[in-house]
Amino acid sequence: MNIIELRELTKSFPGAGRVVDNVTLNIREGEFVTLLGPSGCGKTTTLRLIAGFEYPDRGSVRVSGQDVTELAPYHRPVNTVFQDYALFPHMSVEQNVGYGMWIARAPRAEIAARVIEALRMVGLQEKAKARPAELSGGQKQRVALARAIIRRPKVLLLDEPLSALDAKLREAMQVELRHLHQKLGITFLLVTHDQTEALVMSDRILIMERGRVVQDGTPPDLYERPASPYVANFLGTSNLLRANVAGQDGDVLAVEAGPIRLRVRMSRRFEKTEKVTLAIRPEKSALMTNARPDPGRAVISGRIIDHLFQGDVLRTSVDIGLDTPFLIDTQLASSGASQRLPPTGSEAQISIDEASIIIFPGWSGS
Amino acid sequence: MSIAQPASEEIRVLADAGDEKPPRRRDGVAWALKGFTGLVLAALYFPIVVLIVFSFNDNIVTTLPLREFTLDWYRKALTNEDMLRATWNSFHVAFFATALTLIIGTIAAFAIDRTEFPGKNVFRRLVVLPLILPGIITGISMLNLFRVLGFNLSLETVILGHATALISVVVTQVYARLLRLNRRIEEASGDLGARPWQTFLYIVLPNIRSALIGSALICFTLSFDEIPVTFFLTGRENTLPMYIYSTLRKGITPEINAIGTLIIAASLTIILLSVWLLRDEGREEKR
Amino acid sequence: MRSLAHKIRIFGTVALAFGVGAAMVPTALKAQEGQLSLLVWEGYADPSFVKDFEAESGCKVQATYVGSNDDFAPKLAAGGGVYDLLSVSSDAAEVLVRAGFVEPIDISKVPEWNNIYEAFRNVKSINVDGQVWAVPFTWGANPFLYRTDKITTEPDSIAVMWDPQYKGKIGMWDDKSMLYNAARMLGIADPFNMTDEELEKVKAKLIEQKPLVRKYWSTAGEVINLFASDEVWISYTWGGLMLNELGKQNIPVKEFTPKEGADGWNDNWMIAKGSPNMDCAMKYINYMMSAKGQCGVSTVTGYSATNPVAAKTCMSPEEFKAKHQDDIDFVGKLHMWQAPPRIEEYTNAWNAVKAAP
Amino acid sequence: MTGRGRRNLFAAALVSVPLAWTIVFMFAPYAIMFTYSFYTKKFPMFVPDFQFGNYLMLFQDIQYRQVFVRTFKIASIVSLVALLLAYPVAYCLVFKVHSRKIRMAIYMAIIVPLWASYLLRAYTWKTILGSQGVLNSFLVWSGILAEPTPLFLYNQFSMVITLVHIFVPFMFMPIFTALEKIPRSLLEASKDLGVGRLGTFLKVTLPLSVPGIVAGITFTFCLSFGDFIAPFLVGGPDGFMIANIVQSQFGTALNWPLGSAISIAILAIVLLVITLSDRLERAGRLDLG
Repeated sequence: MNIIELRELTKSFPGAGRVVDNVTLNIREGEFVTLLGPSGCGKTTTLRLIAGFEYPDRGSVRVSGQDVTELAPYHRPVNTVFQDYALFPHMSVEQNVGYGMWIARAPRAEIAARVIEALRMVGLQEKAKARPAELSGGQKQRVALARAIIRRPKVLLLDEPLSALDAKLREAMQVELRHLHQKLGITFLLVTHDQTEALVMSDRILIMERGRVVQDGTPPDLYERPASPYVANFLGTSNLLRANVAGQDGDVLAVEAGPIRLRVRMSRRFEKTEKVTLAIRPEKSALMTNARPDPGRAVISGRIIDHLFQGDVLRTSVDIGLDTPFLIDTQLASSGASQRLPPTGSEAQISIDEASIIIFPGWSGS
Repeated sequence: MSIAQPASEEIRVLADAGDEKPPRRRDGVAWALKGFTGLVLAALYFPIVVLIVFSFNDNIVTTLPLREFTLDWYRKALTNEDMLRATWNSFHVAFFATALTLIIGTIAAFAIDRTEFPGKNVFRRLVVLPLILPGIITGISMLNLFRVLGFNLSLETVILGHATALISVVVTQVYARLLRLNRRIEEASGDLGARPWQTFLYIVLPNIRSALIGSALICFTLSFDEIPVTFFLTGRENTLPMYIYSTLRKGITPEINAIGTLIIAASLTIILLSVWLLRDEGREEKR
Repeated sequence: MRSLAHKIRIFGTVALAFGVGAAMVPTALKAQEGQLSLLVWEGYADPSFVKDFEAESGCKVQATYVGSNDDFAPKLAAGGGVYDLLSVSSDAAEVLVRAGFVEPIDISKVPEWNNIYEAFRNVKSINVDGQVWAVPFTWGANPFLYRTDKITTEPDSIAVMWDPQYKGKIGMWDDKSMLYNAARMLGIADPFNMTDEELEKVKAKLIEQKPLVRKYWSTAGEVINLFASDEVWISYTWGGLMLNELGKQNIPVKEFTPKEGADGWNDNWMIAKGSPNMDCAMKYINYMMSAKGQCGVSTVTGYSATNPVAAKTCMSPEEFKAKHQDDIDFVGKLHMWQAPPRIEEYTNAWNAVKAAP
Repeated sequence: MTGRGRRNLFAAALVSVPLAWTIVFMFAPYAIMFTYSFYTKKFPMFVPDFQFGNYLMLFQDIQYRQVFVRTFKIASIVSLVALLLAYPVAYCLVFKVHSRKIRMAIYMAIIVPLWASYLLRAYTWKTILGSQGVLNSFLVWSGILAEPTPLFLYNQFSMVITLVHIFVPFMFMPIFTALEKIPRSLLEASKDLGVGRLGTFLKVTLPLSVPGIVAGITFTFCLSFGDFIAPFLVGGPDGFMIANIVQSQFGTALNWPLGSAISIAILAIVLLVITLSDRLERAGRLDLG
């Protein structure tokens, strides 16, 4: 059953134009769905339309079958975790968490019990009397969570909840949120610009670009089969090469990008000289160590610009005669390659897994 | 109008500026500046000291050398029926003017912060104009209005005049506070089921408390001390400053010094009280 | 600790709110019937005689003081309902009648009416359109006053006010009647009917005097204070009142009447239009016309009474004589104030003098 | 009612209350005053008319011009003196006082007199400067003067002193704020570049504090421009200011149309000063990028 149904939702702001543009989507009960996109893509506005902080110019919002498009926030069965937590600075942690129930005039004993329960769930029992100002970022985050789940909403809306945390904490919270989702069994709708976060936590990801949902799928789906160069580059990194079709012979497509010629296995038919964009994942490429390429790998050559050590990964930039350098990721743990690095400035051959090359019609960015 | 710097905001700026390390060398300029500052402070307080000293001096003329210590002037001031009545009138006016100002001024600050409407810029400028406009203009223009409306002048017309003149104080203070108020906490409150009035009462109000108390105190003291507007709008009753004003034209005795000392003591108490009341909040916000 | 401080702070806030809330009490003290509001010259609502009136009549008296006859009309123009009773000099009375700021007086309710000097009763400016608009209750002359310890030879002319010797020690009343005085000194025949040219001359003369003037005062209290604090040695005064007060403070002062003659005036009670306290107003007028009122004012101010019948019962024969109560022809020798027909030009001229550098 | 409708209604209510107040108690009075300024004085009050005589009078009659010029002069002197007093104090406080507590205390000490009655402070100057006042009696007692001088009181000098004393905190506050906002790193950078102390002050500190100076002058100038109490209490025969004229037009002269015209002129001057200062402040900001 769909717990959230958005139909042709459109919202403009003066000066900003159409921020949400004809968005239609469904979210099933119990799902963990992420709206992913860069800042300004309309994902937060979509969330605010669902929460009721904004009203759409056109379209409708339904939550568990009920049309809530025109309802005030306090009449909607959803709760929100805000980006900057939005804790009430003049209230203690337990007052913050209990606020929703207090407003609903729940009996005092019940409020107390539920506050304890919610705080236990986020692991903050001992801070019940503290003021928000006395908490760390992660603790505030937990209070915001506890406050939002205490009323057991049908949907929990999370607006960039982890963006203000440092990297370590963020990773830990990602896991915790995931567990919380499983424990509570309610629908989570997360908004984020962080692709890792989206990939780690979500059952399903909706990618937004300029007010529209451009792709909808599970994380592996999106990663393996991006629908556009935009998605390919947004989810993980991709080398995007603008190329022209040089010819097609059966399943093999020959493309040219500047000085580079590649032959790619491709069933789809292209016109000769048609513009295409190739998306090549850095981790599917490698610096060639053998004299000969393995079967199924294409080879291009270039000059090494530099190596960037990123912990478990080594990122190598190679000048292949195009505008942007070609990036290669090498897993250090497995190969121990760092000892045999070709020096900066030296010529290098790059081998690419042909099967991983994705071809989009048209040139990206034009 | 950026010239309107609310006082409590200033104090906060001040509180935020931390201690710094002193410079390594002693420098002459610094000592000259400090000496100058001392002189200015002395000049600022000299009249106030004179006022206080002569309120205890047993001489009808305020002249040196001092004579005996006396409390007579206080005894006289505190048994002066006209003056006590004027004092009560001043309390009455200041209380209601402050209450009215707070209500209208807070709503106005919200309107400026939260809504867009045609003529908003004119409204913004108009509402803070009395802050800098000589009081005599406010007084006279409102006198014109009451005459056209056929209102008889009374303490109530004075209250309306003061409220109009002082709204600018509340608007600038509360507006400055609203700008720093996180709108998300209001949304959070609504999100958690609170009606707008509940959100205002439980969330907004406690968070603009300092601006409200601060501007209320400023308004109260300003209204208590107001002359130019009162001069044109008062009827049968006099406020304390108007009483003093008319007394100054009549015979001047150190009784006025005694009244003045009492007023200054009261004002000082109010200010210290307000600084103390608002102190904790500033600390919390700093984080 | 924290919570204690918090509690104290809450207590402080509440206490403050209550303290301020107490200020609502004066609402109960609002002006009401029986609260007689006077707009008068100083000395006309002195506690020495008002206390008895309040006790007898049950009316409460509250006074606001004027510093000039030009103060009456503006205060009434600003709106009704503020003042009940006014003490207006004859020359300013007709203006108020014509402006509709005052009520006519039913003299049948003033038992002492026929005892008042005819000269005052019959003044044209209080008998307008066949009705009586004012009750004359006191009169006097306005001489000059000087410090005998600072000015040792008694001056005899208004010209002393232009004497550079007394630069910075001269006081002048902030009132258009200063024009009449200067005119008289310049030998202008009719100070109340000056031509433009004469008015210009008078204005120039007064502007010439400005550097010598210490202060243009506007109330009796102010000029008394100026004398007492040694700011002023010589000034125009309201006969009697200042002398009395300064005498009490042991300041050596003396009045003199210049050879050009002194201003004369008489003051009248008038009732403001729409007064809610008509009864109390009439009671006060009648009280002021009785011996208690006539002598009360005369004692405080040193002015003369208009009701010689009543005055005789309360003044000593010497006082009666000193105040010219037996010699009403004395009034004829004074330059009684009149309303200048071209009052606007006069007002403007006086304002120009004050505005000049 | 829908949430959206309720929100719009709420916004309308929010706007209408202060808007109504402003229209009734500010806009209407100014409009009435403006209307009156074209009326003609006619005994006893005035009659409706549309003529510019009242305004022409302001330019033609020398007495009004003189007073306007004098008021300008005194307000300017007051602003200048207040600036010369307040700036060094604010500078000292911001840059030379290093303890936050002391700085806070002195700051409070300077603005606290604002809460002490205006009238009483003006009156006290009268008792200080008078012939028998504190100053004169001290000078005579100490033998500096043989006899009291009348030079202290009832002239423009005493008015300037009184007005400066009353309004100096208004000059101090915005300058302090402006100086406080100057990043210390800028000053250090300037010194780093080898610019001397005076150079740093003239090239960096002073220009950056211009908005504060402008705001302070605006306040002080406008408030002293419209004062009518100091001239009354401590001014002499040559101390008549424009607000006294207004007062007398609504008082003894009973010429409301002329009084209204002068009030409108004052209003216009104040608006002009505010606009100018807004411009200056903005320009100052632009200069600094």
